[in-house]
Amino acid sequence: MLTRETIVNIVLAALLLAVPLAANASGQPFYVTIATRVAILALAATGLNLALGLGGLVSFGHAAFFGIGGYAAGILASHSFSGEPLLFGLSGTKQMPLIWVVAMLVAGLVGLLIGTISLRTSGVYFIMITLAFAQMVYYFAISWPAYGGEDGLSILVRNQFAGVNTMKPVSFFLICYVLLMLALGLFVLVRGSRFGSALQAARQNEVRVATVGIAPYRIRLTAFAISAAMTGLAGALYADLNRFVSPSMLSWHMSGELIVLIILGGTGRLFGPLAGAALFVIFEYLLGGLTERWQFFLGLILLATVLFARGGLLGLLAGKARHG
Amino acid sequence: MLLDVSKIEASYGASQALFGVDLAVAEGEAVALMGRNGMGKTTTIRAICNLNPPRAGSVRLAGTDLKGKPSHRVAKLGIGLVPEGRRCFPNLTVHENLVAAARPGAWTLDRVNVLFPRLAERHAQMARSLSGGEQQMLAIGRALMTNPRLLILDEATEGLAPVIRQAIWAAIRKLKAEGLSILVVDKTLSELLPVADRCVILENGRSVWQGPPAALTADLQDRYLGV
Amino acid sequence: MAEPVLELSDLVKNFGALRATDHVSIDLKPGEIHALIGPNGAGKSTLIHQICGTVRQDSGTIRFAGQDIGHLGVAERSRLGLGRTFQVSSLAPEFSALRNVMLAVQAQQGTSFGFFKPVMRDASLIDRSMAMLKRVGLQDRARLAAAELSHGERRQLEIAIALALNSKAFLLDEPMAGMGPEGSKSLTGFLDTLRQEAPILLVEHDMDAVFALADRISVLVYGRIIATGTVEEIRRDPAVRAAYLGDHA
Amino acid sequence: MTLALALEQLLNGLQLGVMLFLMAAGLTLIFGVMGLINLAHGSLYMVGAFACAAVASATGSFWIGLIASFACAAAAGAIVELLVIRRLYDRDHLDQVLATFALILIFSEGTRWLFGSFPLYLDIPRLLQGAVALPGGAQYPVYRLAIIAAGALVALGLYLLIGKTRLGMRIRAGESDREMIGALGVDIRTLYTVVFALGAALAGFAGAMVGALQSVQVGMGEPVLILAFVVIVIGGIGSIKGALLGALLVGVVDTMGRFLLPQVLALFVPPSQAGLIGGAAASMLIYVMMALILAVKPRGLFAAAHA
Amino acid sequence: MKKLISAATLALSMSVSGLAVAEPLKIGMITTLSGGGAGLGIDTRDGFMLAIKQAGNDEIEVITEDDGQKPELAVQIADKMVQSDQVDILTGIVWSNLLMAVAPSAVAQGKFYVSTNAAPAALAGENCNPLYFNAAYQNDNLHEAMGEYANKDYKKMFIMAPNYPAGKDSLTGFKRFYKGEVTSEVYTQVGQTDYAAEIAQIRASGADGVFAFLPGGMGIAFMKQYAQSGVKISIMGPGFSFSQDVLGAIGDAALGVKNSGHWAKDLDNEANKKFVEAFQAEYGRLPSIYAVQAYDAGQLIASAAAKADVKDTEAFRAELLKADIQSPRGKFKFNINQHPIQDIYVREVVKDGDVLTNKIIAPVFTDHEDAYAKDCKM
Repeated sequence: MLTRETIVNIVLAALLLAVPLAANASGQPFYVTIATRVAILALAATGLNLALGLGGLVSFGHAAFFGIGGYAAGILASHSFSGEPLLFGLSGTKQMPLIWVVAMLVAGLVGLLIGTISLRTSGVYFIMITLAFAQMVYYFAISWPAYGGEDGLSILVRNQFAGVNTMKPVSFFLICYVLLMLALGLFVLVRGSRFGSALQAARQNEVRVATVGIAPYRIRLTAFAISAAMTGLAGALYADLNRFVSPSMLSWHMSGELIVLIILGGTGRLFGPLAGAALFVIFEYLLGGLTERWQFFLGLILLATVLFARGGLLGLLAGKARHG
Repeated sequence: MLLDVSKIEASYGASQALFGVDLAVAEGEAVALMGRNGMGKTTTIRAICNLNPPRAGSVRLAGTDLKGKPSHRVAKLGIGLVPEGRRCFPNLTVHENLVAAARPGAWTLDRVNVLFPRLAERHAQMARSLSGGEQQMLAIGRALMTNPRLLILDEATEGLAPVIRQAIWAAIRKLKAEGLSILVVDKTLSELLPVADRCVILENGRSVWQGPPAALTADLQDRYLGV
Repeated sequence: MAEPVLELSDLVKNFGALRATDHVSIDLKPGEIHALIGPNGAGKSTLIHQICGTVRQDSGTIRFAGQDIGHLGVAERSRLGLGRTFQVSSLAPEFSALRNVMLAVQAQQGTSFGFFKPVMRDASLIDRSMAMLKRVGLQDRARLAAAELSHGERRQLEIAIALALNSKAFLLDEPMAGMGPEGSKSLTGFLDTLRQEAPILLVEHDMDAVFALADRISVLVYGRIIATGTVEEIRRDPAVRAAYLGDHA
Repeated sequence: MTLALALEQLLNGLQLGVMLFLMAAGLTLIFGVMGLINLAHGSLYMVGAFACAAVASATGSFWIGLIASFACAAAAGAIVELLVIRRLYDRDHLDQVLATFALILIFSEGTRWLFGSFPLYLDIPRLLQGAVALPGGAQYPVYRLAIIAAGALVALGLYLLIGKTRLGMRIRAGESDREMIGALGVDIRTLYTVVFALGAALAGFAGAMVGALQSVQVGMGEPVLILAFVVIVIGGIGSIKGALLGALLVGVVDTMGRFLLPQVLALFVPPSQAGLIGGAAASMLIYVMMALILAVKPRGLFAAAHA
Repeated sequence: MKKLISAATLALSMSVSGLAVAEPLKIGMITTLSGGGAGLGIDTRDGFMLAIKQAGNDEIEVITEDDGQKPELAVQIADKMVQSDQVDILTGIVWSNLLMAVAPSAVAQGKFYVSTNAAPAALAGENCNPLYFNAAYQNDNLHEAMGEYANKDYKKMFIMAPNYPAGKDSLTGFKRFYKGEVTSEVYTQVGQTDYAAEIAQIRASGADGVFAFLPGGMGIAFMKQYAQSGVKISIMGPGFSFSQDVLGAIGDAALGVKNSGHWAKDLDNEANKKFVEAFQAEYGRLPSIYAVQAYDAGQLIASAAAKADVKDTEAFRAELLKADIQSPRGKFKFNINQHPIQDIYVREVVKDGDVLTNKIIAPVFTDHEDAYAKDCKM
């Protein structure tokens, strides 16, 4: 039996596929780029949603993982371009799948590191510590000269994926779309798994989880690292979309925006990040076209969402969230 | 009637806890609110103070309907609460606990200190370092400093040593003698009944019996209150 | 005499100037129900927190199932078989009753790092959990969210969870609180059968239940055990009468 | 390195610390009393600076501007509290973060709307211009000394307010038991508005004081806000004492790190490299310090009982 | 609300004037119109539009978009302009990091990029490109000029810049020409607002001059704090730290500071007088160096458009290279790497009535070329 939410989700997924394909067919490749941006931001936010939505871990530092993923892509590509060896004689690469693996590994490892310290705390402490760690990575990226510092790092030609011309906007979009759908699938699996049970229970009642003999810390740390890796993957794709990485991917505004996506879409919902990303990009595009003050109105909309429409877009479309 | 509670219903979280409580306190009267654990005594008191506003029924204090009034307005209208668990402010000194929310009137710091000399001795001590009995005195003193017309004591002597309990009951008798209206909850009937003018018994969120202490037979005690 | 399952020796805990636990020594022997009573604020909660590991004692030892657990975390103590219910129900409110129990079963099976297999299609979890719900009489409420259960049902659910953990001892914190007389009566009967499974340390205000169930009673006042003994010994003890039971005991 | 230089850098660290304290005190007070995390605190700092610059340029007096900064930030704080913040007390931290994040966008763009994108001019008052001699031959700006003094006065004032007045007692009582203080007849909602406005006024005051030293521009509050977060996390959220200690620690460590790290590195690598690497390391130093402190004390140096 | 939207549409229609022309030359201007750096972008836009307006060529259409000083946004706008609007030329970016994000991929897609300000070394040497022109300078130029200028009176210099690539280029540029001793080379944090620690080091350094490259708010903060510090060592810097947009906020603390520039309001030539007058008449304020550079970029494009079709890339490029314009800077021609060869002056901040502004003292370089042109193989 299909619930209303499932129907809304299917419609959203279909729309995200149909709109850019139609735009491409009618010679409007720019809308394909916009849709790609939606897909990538949704992927990043889905990563965050794993920690935030399922685990209740309000990370205000996920830009760090997004940026690290981006830099992984940028650095590998630039070494491949220049031919200089990277580390321990390893060379760079322009192969997307390899770049993705590296991006996820590095982001996941950094997530593990940051999580190890920050998960010892909770509540506001956790919010602020993740924020501060992200700032640390941000300042490092700005002042470390090797990879462009504040100027960022260009990837002159988009990286490659076997058998696909990635420079064609619609091909690259499809790659991102497939990855997003895979990530959403993974999210569903994890949510229904033993691990997901423990993670969600730890959000609802930490003491209860500990009392049945599951250490919440390890569950959360694992979730945080997976979440970081997924957001890192999105970062690598974002780098390829823009053919450019810069420290602004690591800024705390980016962390804030990722949370905004989830809330706009609907906290804890599978398709919340996608709905939120679509809404956000459309706002940015429409409002940005109307007025240079678009951030002012974005602020108002966001405030209204938090105060009066807590379910976000999916809450409006599909009713209250149901829990298993 | 000073306090007139009529058919109130209230919920605690998702589940309903009160299903119709009637209770009244006349000027200068001491009323004992009784019942086993979990029968709704504390919820009734919270409902009166609008800490848990009742869903139905009415609470009137000296004729004023308390409906919709935030708890601080209720307090200002003349209810002084000594809550279950005392809830003194642990990070404030005894002196500060007494004056923080004080309102002008007959009760002053000096009079409270006369009533409870122990508090005067410990005026500079943090409330968290007081013993249970001293905390109870502080909670009563704190409520008196707001110069209430009606003093509500939830579990007036619970968990206190016998000696201290005698001191608390003595103070309550004194307050009653001065004409203060009192609504009191306590488990120790032998100490409570001599103080009360009237008793109200709750069972499963309803008021099931009212009457003078003399009418509270052993049979009734066994049925509603017995251990 | 059988070796105690749980043994607290000379436990001390201070909060600043306040001594919440004052050289407490009690034990729990196989097959018995040992009730812990005392006025509010006497330090029962602090004591339970120390047994479960949420509060660390200042000195003294806690031995459970033959080993010193005083330095272990909450989850580790649970894994050793310390089953606990809470004074105020502590459940995962959004999860169904069934899924709350399933969490305990999966913990008991020792694998919470499965990422792919859906729990709702895992017969090894569901069957055992349903069996536990049946034992406490909640099988018809299995699909309701814990938040939607009544107060008494949540208590029953907590016990089902403790059962699912194959506990070697139960630590029940005021299980009767907030139950109607009917509920108390049936729960009393249930606890009486539960003692076959594992001994129970029972913290309870409901004297009917305590006197009906307990093999031994300890009375805690101001952080100190003032008496330990059988029901009759405690009823007669003048210190206990003065401090706690009062004249009408 | 001479003694005079060391002394001067220590004063610099102290001054930065004092300024951070003004920000952190408000943040930590608001968290301690209302349990609210307020990202828009930096915006109130900005409001103070803009109010001071605008009023100072209209009236020609820095001092009137300073009063205006206090008043405007307090008013902005009170209005925001009444319209938005009080709906957030019962929400979880996520909602609070988001709503106050939205407020940052509104404040920043709103200010830009009103004042344009160019930085505003705000100069140090004549009375406090120039420098005084320090022992050891160096000189130190009078204005920075004034900031240190002002910060010390505010710290003292806060201590007296919180510790000695009825308002302070109620604030502390509200911290430990909000419902009870209400049940005793204190209007907790008004109290919260007052506390929020007070925190805002402190931030605005800091913004005005610092605005005269820096450029008054949109977004000026954000770097300070993040530093203030680091301060209160180190100090223990909700603790004014912790905020003071944390602020001084961050101020001194940051200043000394920026100054010493390149010099230490210069012993090992060429100066120009030392400058680069030292600079990079110095910018992360306080975060490393925070991580170390939290690894040992996860709730900061002076953890409040709850939080 | 209504008023707001109509104001916004007005702004929009202004920026897309000349919409109704058939088959025009399309220029995409990406610049910073919101956020902290908006002042620079607004001057860029206004200077550029002034040149286009003066050219009176109906066939030129300009589409303007705000990048918010965010590289990702700039890239997305560039994609949109190239893919959807099918512009022929991109221009307007203020910041090096945004330029590095946009320009290489734009020229790779066969579009012209004419820079109005940003001029990173990376695009001036080996990686120069036939389609990439810079109408402003090369990033190092103004720093080099101060290095040269410092040789005259200063034996020991304290040099300082933010810790990011442009800052490193700056100090490298300065040292390329400065022959004296560098006592310290300090890199500050990007966006830093308190310079007490650095000022203390300056005081203790024993240098007789300070060269500081601190653009925007950083420079404002530094100058105000320096003026209060009691340190009397004289300050110099590149022109951007003392351009018209920041002088007002620095206030009198900037008086007397020497800085380098390839233009000043009082530069004595006919084109400059006309430009300053026209700009003031059009916008009611003094132009900044960003406005001049954008004005020249506009002139360059218009001059080439008058003689060649932009679709004929080779011909259009040849016309651009001729630089057949009357620049307010005076002499202006392109080097082989398509960066300007121009004079660079030392200026001093003075008070003109109530307004602080720059006055030219003397030329430092004539026909100055950048250091990277020799690596450009075109």
